[in-house]
Amino acid sequence: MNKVYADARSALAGLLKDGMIIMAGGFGLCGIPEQLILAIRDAGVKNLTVVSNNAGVDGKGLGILLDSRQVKKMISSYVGENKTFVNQFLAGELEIEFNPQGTLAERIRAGGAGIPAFFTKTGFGTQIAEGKDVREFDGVRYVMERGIVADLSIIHAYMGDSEGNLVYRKTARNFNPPMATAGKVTVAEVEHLVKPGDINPDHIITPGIYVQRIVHVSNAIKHIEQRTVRKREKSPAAIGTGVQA
Amino acid sequence: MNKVYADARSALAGLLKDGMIIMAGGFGLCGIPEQLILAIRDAGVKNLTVVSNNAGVDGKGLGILLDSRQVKKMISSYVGENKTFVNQFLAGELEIEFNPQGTLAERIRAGGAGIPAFFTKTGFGTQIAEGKDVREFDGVRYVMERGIVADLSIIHAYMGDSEGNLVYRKTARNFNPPMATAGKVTVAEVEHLVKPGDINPDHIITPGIYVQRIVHVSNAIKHIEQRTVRKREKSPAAIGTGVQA
Amino acid sequence: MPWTREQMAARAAKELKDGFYVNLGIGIPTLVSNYIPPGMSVQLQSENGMLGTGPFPFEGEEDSDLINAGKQTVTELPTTSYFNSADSFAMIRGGHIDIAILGAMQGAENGDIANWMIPGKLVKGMGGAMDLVGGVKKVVVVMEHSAKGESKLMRRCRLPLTGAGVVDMVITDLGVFTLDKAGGGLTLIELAPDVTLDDIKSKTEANFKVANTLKQ
Amino acid sequence: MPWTREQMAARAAKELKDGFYVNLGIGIPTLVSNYIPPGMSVQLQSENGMLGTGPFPFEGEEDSDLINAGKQTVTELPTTSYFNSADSFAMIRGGHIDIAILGAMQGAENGDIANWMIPGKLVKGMGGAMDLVGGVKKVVVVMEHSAKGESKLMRRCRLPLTGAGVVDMVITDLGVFTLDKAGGGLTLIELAPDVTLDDIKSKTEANFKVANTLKQ
Repeated sequence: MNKVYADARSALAGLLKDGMIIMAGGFGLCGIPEQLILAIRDAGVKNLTVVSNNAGVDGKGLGILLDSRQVKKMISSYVGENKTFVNQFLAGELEIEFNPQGTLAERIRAGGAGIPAFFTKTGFGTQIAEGKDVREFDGVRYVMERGIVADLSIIHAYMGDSEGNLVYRKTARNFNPPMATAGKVTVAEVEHLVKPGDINPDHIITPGIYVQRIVHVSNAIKHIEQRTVRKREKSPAAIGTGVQA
Repeated sequence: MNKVYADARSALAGLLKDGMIIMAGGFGLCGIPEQLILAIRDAGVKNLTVVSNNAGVDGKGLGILLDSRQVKKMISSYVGENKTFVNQFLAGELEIEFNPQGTLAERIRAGGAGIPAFFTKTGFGTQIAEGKDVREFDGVRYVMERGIVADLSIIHAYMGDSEGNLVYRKTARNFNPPMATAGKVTVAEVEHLVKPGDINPDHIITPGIYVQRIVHVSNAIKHIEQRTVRKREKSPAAIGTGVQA
Repeated sequence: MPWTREQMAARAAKELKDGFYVNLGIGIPTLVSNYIPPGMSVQLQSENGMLGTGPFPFEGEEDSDLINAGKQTVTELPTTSYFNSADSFAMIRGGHIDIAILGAMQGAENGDIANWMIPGKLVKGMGGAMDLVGGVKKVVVVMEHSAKGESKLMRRCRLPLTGAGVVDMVITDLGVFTLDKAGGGLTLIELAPDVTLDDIKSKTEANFKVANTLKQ
Repeated sequence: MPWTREQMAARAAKELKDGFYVNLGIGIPTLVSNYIPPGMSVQLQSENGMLGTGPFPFEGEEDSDLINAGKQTVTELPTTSYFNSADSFAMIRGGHIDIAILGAMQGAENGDIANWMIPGKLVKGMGGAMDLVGGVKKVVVVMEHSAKGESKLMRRCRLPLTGAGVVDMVITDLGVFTLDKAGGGLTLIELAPDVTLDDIKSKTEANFKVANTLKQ
């Protein structure tokens, strides 16, 4: 049972078809499976529905598949950073279904967990709730949201073993673990590929059962969207208290 | 903001009252918060509803609170190991609400996650579904189950820091992390207490936000319920393939 | 000659495939792990929160933090991962486990299974059984064909159900049946050595078809 | 004299308490972290999966794997933990975050808030705002009192809502209002220096009561 593939192209071979639903991990450009996105561009499949919190930026992340006009519809919570997106959307070439970020994350988690629907307070009384069931529990009204399953999930992890067990690094974890559970097939790109037993089993975040194919990307592209820094001479008074403006 | 208490008794001080709902972590006798259970026994609160996968065995785990007749009702998936339980149940002194184990785990996770109800295939067409909403999604019928929240969750972890960040060891993890999220107040006993920063933040399973009080139990009691072993001379042929009978 | 418990387990093991993730119930199903062909990679899930469950520990190496769903001490493998109970049943309910092999008190021709309670007797609880039969891709029941002279493979279960319309295959000491949950009913596909079709017909309450390819 | 953005942030910081878990929106709310009193332990949650968000990194120490919900590079603290997006919003939706401080385009006397879209303009999406206002224990809105001469504190929001009946407090450059979500409406509890009650009345569309204990 070999899950390890030589490169992103072969890891996706036989899995891609026009009109499919693809989940892509990442938050902004952090923790995105960019080598797999590039391989999807090269494969040329079209009319994709892509479930991803964001839509990349021009020429980066999912922006690559927008540039190549392979995406028909995005299911996202925020797409503000992408000019190509704006142009295609205004031209009526691209559909968008906005989901509140937490609703999106939970819909994905539910899809992977065999839960077809759940209730959430999020969006009650807003246009997001229009056409959806509303139900009261213990005096509070909730909106029913549906689980989502994808034909394919593409995710990025920091390290994986050949069984498909994965760990993530810092906030590059984000949507990757729930999406790994919600793909009928899940392909993971990893920055470091190790052998089974090299990762402490108490530390594994995604058990190998969720990963059908894995590819080592030694050339992982990791962008920074908003480079915010502070000067060394400045007193680090705010350390321990949070983000410093 | 001090979360660290000197002993189990003081960690529970002011939190206990008759008739409350308590969630207790563990699976069988593995990963149970036994020092906290002993402190509840000593506090003498009565008519408790206890949410726990099992009910301990005689004199161990939740068996302690059954012996002392402090439990009015158990919400569990399997209670087969306990004679006191059987006797009290047959005498009508103890109520039991059986939940399928996965439904119980998901109800707890939902309670902690602000989800008042969700749908599951589990139990459809069985007596577990009686009186519950049934709904069809995409041609399959599901049962609606409710989230549960407890007045107090007591959990056991392998290591914790003074912020309440926790890690668990092997299968002693079980119900502890979801229960940590579903208690209005959560008290954790830990085998090792360390300072913030000593646990790699990528390895933390329960973030400190879920833990209001923490107590170091250097004398943690860890039982084995079914001691199954194999002889050294026997060829370890089944290694890699699973449990060997 | 009907199959022994070991032979039933060996027959069940033939349902495994390389790369499968498997949940084994207690009793005969536990024995299945002894019949996994060498070189086949199969990972066992324990629903208390472990994937890649290893054999029992050597004497003196038991770890109270390392048990399977039967509360027995087990060991870790290089492939092992741990997770919490909610995540474990998300894995089960989400259809990620390829096969569950479990025992039963009764099975029926409509795919129903009963294995958790007998009215009037003390009920211990269903544990994870209802979640497993409801969530796993393929459900294989392994049980004696009859108990106290009564067929355990019935038209309809008389005991309270564990799952309705969930079973894909039944392996008894007399033979093997497949079950089409979409309404196609039971089909006998295999007989134990020296068991005749008449034998099994006389001992089975459930209606069943006989496969053209019936093997012995 | 109306409050500056910094003064509004400082006023919002007074709502923090020792041990609080806090989510700060972008804009003025981000400034709040500069006014946390020394010695007070407050952990900032970033909804992309981090609790215990530290300050911006020193130049040259940026880490592409370590960003906040505004996609800005940040740093780790000894208290930091990471989790996935589903777990992050389970934390938010489950009511575990003590306070969210966020900006708004409009707020209303019934607790409604609008801050994610303007019909006719390109919509970028709501991100995590709907989840935050629906799930966090206390929701504090920090915004300018008026925009283009129009009150942003209204009888009813005219823009599409982010949340219905969710706001607990509104801090503007002119004063501070509490909001009783159970139907008790808005109450002015504090005025910025030199702002008079008549000033704020003339600039507010929403109905509000005035606290007996009105401070200036």
